[in-house]
Amino acid sequence: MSDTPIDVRNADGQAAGRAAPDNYLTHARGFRSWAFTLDHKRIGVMYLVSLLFFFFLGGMLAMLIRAELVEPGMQIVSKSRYNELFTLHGAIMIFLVVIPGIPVALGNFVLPLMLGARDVAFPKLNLASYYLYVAGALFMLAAIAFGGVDTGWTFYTPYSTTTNTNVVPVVFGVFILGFSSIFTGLNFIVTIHKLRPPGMNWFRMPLFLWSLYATAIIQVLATPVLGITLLLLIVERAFHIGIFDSALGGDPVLFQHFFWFYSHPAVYIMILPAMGVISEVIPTFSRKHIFGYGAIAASSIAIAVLSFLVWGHHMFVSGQSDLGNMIFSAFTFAVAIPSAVKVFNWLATMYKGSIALQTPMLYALSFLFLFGIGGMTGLFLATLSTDVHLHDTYFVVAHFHYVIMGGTMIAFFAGLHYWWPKMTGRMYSERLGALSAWLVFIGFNLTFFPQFVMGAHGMPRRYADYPAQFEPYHLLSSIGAFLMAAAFFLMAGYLLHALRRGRPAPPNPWGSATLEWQCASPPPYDNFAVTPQAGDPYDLERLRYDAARGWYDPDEDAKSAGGAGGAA
Amino acid sequence: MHDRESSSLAHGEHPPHLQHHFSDEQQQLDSDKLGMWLFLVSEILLFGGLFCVYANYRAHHPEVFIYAHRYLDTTLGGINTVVLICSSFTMAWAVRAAQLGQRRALVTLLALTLLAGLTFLGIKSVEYEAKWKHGLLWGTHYRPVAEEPAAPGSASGGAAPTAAAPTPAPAPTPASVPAATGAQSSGAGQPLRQGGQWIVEHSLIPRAAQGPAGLASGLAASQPVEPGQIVEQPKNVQVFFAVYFAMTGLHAIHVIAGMVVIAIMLLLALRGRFDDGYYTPVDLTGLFWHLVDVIWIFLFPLLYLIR
Amino acid sequence: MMTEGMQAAAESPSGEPSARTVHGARAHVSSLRELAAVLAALLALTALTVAAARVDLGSWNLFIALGIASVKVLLVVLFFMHLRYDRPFHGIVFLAAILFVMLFVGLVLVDTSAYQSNLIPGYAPALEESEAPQQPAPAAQQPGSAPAPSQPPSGAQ
Amino acid sequence: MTAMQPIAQLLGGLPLAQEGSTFWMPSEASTGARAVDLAFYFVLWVSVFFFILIVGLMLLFVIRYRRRPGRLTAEHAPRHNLALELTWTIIPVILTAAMFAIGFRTYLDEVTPPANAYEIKVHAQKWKWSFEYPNGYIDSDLHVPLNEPVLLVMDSVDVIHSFYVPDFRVKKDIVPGRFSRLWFQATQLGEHRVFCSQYCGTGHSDMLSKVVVQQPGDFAKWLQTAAAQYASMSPAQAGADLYQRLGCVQCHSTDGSPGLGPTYKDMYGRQVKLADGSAVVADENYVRESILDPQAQVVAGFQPVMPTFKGRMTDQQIGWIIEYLKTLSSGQQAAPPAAPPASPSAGQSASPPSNPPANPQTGTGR
Repeated sequence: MSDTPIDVRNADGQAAGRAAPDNYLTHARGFRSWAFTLDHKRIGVMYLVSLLFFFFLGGMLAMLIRAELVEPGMQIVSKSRYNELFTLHGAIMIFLVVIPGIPVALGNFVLPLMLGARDVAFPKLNLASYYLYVAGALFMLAAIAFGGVDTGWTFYTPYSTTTNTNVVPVVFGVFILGFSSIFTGLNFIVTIHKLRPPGMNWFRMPLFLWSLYATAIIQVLATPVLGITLLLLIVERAFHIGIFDSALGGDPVLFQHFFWFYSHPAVYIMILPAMGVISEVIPTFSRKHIFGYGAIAASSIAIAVLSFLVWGHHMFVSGQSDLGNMIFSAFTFAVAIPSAVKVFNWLATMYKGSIALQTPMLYALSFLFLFGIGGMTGLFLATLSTDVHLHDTYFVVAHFHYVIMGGTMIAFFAGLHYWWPKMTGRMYSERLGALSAWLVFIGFNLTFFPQFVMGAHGMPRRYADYPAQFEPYHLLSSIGAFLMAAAFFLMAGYLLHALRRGRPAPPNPWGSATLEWQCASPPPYDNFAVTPQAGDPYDLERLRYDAARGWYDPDEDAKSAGGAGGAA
Repeated sequence: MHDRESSSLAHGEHPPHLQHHFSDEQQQLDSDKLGMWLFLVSEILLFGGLFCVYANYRAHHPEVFIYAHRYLDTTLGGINTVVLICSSFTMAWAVRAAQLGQRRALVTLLALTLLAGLTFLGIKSVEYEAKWKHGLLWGTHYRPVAEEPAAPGSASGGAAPTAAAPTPAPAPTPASVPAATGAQSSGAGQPLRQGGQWIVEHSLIPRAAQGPAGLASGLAASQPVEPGQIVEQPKNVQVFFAVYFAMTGLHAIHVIAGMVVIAIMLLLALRGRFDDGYYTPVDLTGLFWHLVDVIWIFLFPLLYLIR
Repeated sequence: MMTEGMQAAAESPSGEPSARTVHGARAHVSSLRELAAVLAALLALTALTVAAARVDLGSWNLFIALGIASVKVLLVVLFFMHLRYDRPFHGIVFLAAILFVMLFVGLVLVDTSAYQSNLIPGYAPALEESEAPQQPAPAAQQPGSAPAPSQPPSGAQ
Repeated sequence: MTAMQPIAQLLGGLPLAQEGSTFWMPSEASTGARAVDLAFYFVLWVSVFFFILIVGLMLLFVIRYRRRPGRLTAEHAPRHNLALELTWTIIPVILTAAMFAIGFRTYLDEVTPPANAYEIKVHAQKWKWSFEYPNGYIDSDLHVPLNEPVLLVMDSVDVIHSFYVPDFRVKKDIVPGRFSRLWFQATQLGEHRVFCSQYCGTGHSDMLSKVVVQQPGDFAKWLQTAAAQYASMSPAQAGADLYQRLGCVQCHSTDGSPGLGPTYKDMYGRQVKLADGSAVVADENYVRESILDPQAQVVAGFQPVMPTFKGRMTDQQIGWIIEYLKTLSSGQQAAPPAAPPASPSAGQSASPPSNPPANPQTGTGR
């Protein structure tokens, strides 16, 4: 990815705009210039490539799973192999793709630019996080190579302590990934606190940064608990220490408390940055100031804090006490409110706007649709009595795919298409972009909506085989999955094509008011020659479309020093 | 995690201390400090998990903790506490010396801190060794070994008196130990089988299916069966040692990590890398070392001073 | 007594400047006397907590031990770690960590204590598989035929 | 083994309790089901309303405010509106509070069994259910009387399982080391599926059973005859019955085809190679040990995954199994007379001291 002809072609990009003579891609060349780079932009790109690779890998596993489930009985793989498939699909997608997802790939690239800083606070730590990520990934791949693991991504004891598949490499890999995540969060918090240039006060920060900040809080506070949990699990397997293993006097339900104390906040590590991306895309493509900036920012922090109080809703039938069930059910409903608030604010932002249905906006809209379903089906699972029936069925599977895939990953692709011109200096084909967006949307619903129905009828999750009664639902689901896969291959196609043949991107193709669009595409090595003056990040009215040159320009006289910020 | 630690310290080791993306020393110092505090936060939550395990089993099985903590040697634990507190003091002093640019003082104090850390680990290893020798371990490795009551010169040093007779203070005198174990003579090194445990072992699986009720009756009935055996021994004592080794073990790992970082600081100080204008790494190392101390300050009463 | 310690440390007039500026970076240099005072306090408290553990105060022992420990930690954090002179935000960060640990432990305890009565007291089959002798203990079956209707809270024995 | 086999066998003749099932929910076959479904539909319709509202507005805006030549910039509109934002904060608060209340109330009814409930013990293990009735009879299907509250007291010997009957809307994890309780009152005659809904390993999706709801009278009659049936059987017949009932069939074939465990065909009395390389004769003692302490001598080429049956089978029952094995083995005469030929009665006395007699049927030791 490093040395594509981008650099050469970029010349006309400069001729057209304010592109720096050399950008972060051309600044240095060769493998080492990437492997040892401290530049947040290059680290972001390296993360992006790794993420997309693992997304492909996890996706292929999912295809195998869906192929096996097309009809009852075992056709393609054995039962134990199937269990390894869904375990690795879950582990790879959760720990290698979705949790790091938006913050490390898009966040790393955009955060300092949006802030008007030259880099993150600790560039070396940033690179270290990346290599921790790689190391953790290698451990998980090693586990696959040496016969896989079949515990499910939740590693519940005592199954995980008794199965004779090799759990330890995977668990250790996840342990390492945890620290990668902690250091990224730490880095972001310090950057946002200490590296804001003069004029960039808290309420001039784009909402994406607010969401990254909230995410980082969770990463720093929750991930260590995952660390100790997995550490104890490793010790449990290696030395049978007997803290979580009932056979030795331990308490398996305690393990579940530990696991979910991290893994539920982790759901918000996944979805908060997604909400941040949407909060950037919707105003930009509606050419309108975000509605209720303060409410959206506040709700991000509220979600971050509340997310620590709801983990028990994964344990309503696990032997958790009725008292615990009541407490956690109540908190769970509480955390639903801020999300609802965000959705309404996004709608109000579109009201009376000038809405352009370009690819990022298409993804943002399908986010609203899919996350709407995902969030609302969460209500069924927060309601105690209905959760007893729906827990551990395909209803849950569908629910979290609507949230994680339909929420986080769709927003990830919205962001990818939104910042693609900035990252690569190339425009992609709008037509193909729109087409794949539609195909993903249709395929996704076809895949996962039937799973709600069969789940409500009692189809348990993690079943390698199923009663014939559920066959039609599974068939539909598999068809949808294959359609989605095709759509993603299409996306890969036109994005790769854009890298080489794409039209050079202007500095501000979408007409966004946040700072990253004030530097050239792709940005120069040290981001900003002069630290830009931060204004209201959503004061889009002052940007006028320059039809002649084909991009947006701040028209000087209309430049209201948008301090209003719509906040505070 | 300590190597990450040092790498986060690492930047700025070489002059110019000010990195390109910081506008001034103040900003860099503040960033480093905040970063370190956030790292400490994650450390606290890491140990928080273990404290949660502790609280959980302590709250629901007090009898296990009261019975088992007697195997721990309060004297050695206390000494270690003092050692660690003193090392914390020398570390704080070292930071002060660094701030004032007193290089020799800095070197000496760092060396002292390192020494204290070594002492701590040394004493800990003595304790571990004693536990190992007496089979006071976790899970299935919990096999209390009967020793001749006055086993002299056991490596466990101060631990001998308590560990020698694996019976709690209010328990039968050591004389009753052979009585309890009956046929299998309890020579040193041979597992001492508490009748109390055996009864449970045999009644457990079958009776479990009948519910706590059935089991309870089994336990109630288990006392009269063989009088004179060690009935005070509660069940699942091994859990205490699991918790003990998990907590002290992870803490020991952090001590080692801290010592590695201190050693690095010592080298840098010897090379004269620090002056009154640049001492952030020493400062941050100090923060980490103090946290290790803070954790132990809680571990000591929780594990050794149970009543 | 903690406050006294703090006063003593704080008020002790020290030759050094309490804060100095080096290359534009502000930093607090704590006086030796202050550090020494804290050390003394810490050692004294250690002795105290050991002594306190020797007298039986029932459930109070735990709280006293924890109380003393907290005071010691406070001293270390405030003076050895400079938090008293540091940016308040670092204090907030530190407190947040403590708060979340307490939240975690607290909520878990609320739940686990509520379900303890369902647990089988002393359940640990793996242990007896590893140690179970191969001859039956004659006493084993006899008690089983007398089921008591009541569930004892775990750890009652 | 072909995957359909266990399902066909456990669910084969089972009329999927389809009648009365709706688009969303299976049929309501217990007293609790109604309340759960009401809660479900309340949440459903609230969600549907808001979903239509949100997506409707979204589409409306996209169409009305679509960027087009006349409309390159947005109209001026307020950047925030406290009244509006409070409205759409408070309304969800009220609705979710209502959902919580409904869910919690129905949940409490769901988990508090009536005092007079008929108690059945459930033993879960990889990968089978066994239901133990008050008279000590154990069956792999759950038979319950119609319109009578039934309380299940469930335990697991290995990993976490979960007892789930969709038609009853009940589910409960079975955690080893504790007793999980679950109750229901069946209101629909016939058979209903039982799933294990907590992932428990290779055979997770085979860990199926069924609830057979009978008229109280029929149920009592069934239980009596079922418990008495062995009296009329030869030991080998009884063994064959247990082979099915205790779920040995899940892993051990009788036709020589390999399963998770070695086949029973021609096993008894033959030399078997063990995982540690040594070999033993599969005589009575070996079989007994393999049942009570499966991990002790694992046959080469198989994983040590078999759960112990210690305390779950009487010596007599083990004897029956052995008799059954003999019938499957052509060359069993070749077996060295190491052990006295075990007859059901001999089984008791011949039991070597290596296993504590534990008799589920009389309840002693359990």
